[in-house]
Amino acid sequence: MKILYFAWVRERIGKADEELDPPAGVVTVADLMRWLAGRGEEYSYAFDNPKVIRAAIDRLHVRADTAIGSAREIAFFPPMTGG
Amino acid sequence: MKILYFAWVRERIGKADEELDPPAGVVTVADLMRWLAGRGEEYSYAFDNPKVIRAAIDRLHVRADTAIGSAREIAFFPPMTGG
Amino acid sequence: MAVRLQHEPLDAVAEVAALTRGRTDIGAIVTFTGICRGSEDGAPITALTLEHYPDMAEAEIARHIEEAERRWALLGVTVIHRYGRIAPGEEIVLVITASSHRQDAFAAAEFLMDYLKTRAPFWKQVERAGHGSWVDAKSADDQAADRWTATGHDAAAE
Amino acid sequence: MAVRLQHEPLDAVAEVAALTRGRTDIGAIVTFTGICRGSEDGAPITALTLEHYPDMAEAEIARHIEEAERRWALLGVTVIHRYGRIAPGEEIVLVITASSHRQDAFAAAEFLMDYLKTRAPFWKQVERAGHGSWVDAKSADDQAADRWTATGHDAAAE
Repeated sequence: MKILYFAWVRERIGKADEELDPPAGVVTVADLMRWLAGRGEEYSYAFDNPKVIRAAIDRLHVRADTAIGSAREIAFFPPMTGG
Repeated sequence: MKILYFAWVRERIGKADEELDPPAGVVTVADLMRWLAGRGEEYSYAFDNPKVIRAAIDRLHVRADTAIGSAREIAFFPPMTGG
Repeated sequence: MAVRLQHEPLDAVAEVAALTRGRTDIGAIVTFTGICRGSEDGAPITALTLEHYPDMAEAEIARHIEEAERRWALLGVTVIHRYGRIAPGEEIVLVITASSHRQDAFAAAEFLMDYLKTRAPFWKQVERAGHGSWVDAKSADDQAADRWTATGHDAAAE
Repeated sequence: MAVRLQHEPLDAVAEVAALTRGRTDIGAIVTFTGICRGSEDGAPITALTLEHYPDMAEAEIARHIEEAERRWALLGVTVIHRYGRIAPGEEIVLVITASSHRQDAFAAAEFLMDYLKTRAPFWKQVERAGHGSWVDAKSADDQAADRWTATGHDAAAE
């Protein structure tokens, strides 16, 4: 599964994307954030306050309680500030 | 006093403006319309339905019950269709 | 603030450039362009001819811009209204509003257009196969303009 | 409908011309241009750098244009969003909406801007004297976007 990071999430983790294979217990987007936060200091810093992190599965906005299912691409980022 | 006519009011009366001196009994804009309507067939046609005619005194929109006072320029026209 | 009544075609680019030149406080620009359509009430037209009351129109539009400037935080407003004969596809009116934040520019542009439609002394005559007829005022335009007055009545005439 | 993400400066004139060329059914065109201001939260800035999620942004904007086309009678929509480093005074985003009557064009342009501000995957970084900080999302933008959903919640994420 490809994981992408944008803006300060990307800066804190120190990379823009990576290929990861989360364990079976990771069912929802929130589970994935918790699992990522345990992968090291830079990840726990990035996912320090998971409430403010937004997520997209296969390029569609999703809520934290959404099941990951067979997602190919999951992105994490701060609230958008375009326009 | 200068009286101006626009759009179909102008077309019905057959002139764009004229100098007139209404008698003392003509106090309001509505009075002036009634007086004008009595000036001939073209005027009675123009002021046939005074409810739809709008007026301006010295280039400001006014209601039919407004007193003419010392107006120098009074205009009559249909509802505006600009923009 | 700039108000112009002219027969000549509009140059929106030049007008926006004039409003923004050398400024870095403007964050939002809304432009509204009204265009002569090729049909009116479902039937094709040859042209529109706009009659206006020159001395009143300019002052009336300027007053409405001042009202918009009181209501919203604007950094610039330009209104240009054409008169005379205008062919389908040609521009009739241009409203430009500039502000720091988008809501002010949007609200002011809508307010000005609603007022131009119902209060500015312009009258459209439709030309069809050589003969003319006057465009009726639309009650939908009056209702749109009424949004901006507290009572729903036409405050400017009272 | 046209959606483009680009670093290059915007050409509003060419975009409006592309939308209207050869048509006489368009009566109203609204353009919104978002411009990089010279200060953010009261302090001067050197530049903005816009990061984006390319594959998602284009599809996301296209979906919102389709939503606007369902809600209002539109005859054309163009959205262009820039990314990369943008200096004060330069344009960031351009939205053009065309319709027969002005209300549709105004409403659709406001709707699209509210959505671009809150849902399109773009992030602004402010550059001040060489160091960068990310712009915080504004709750006023969320509230503006919420106007368009019946429940006041973010329907698109549910």
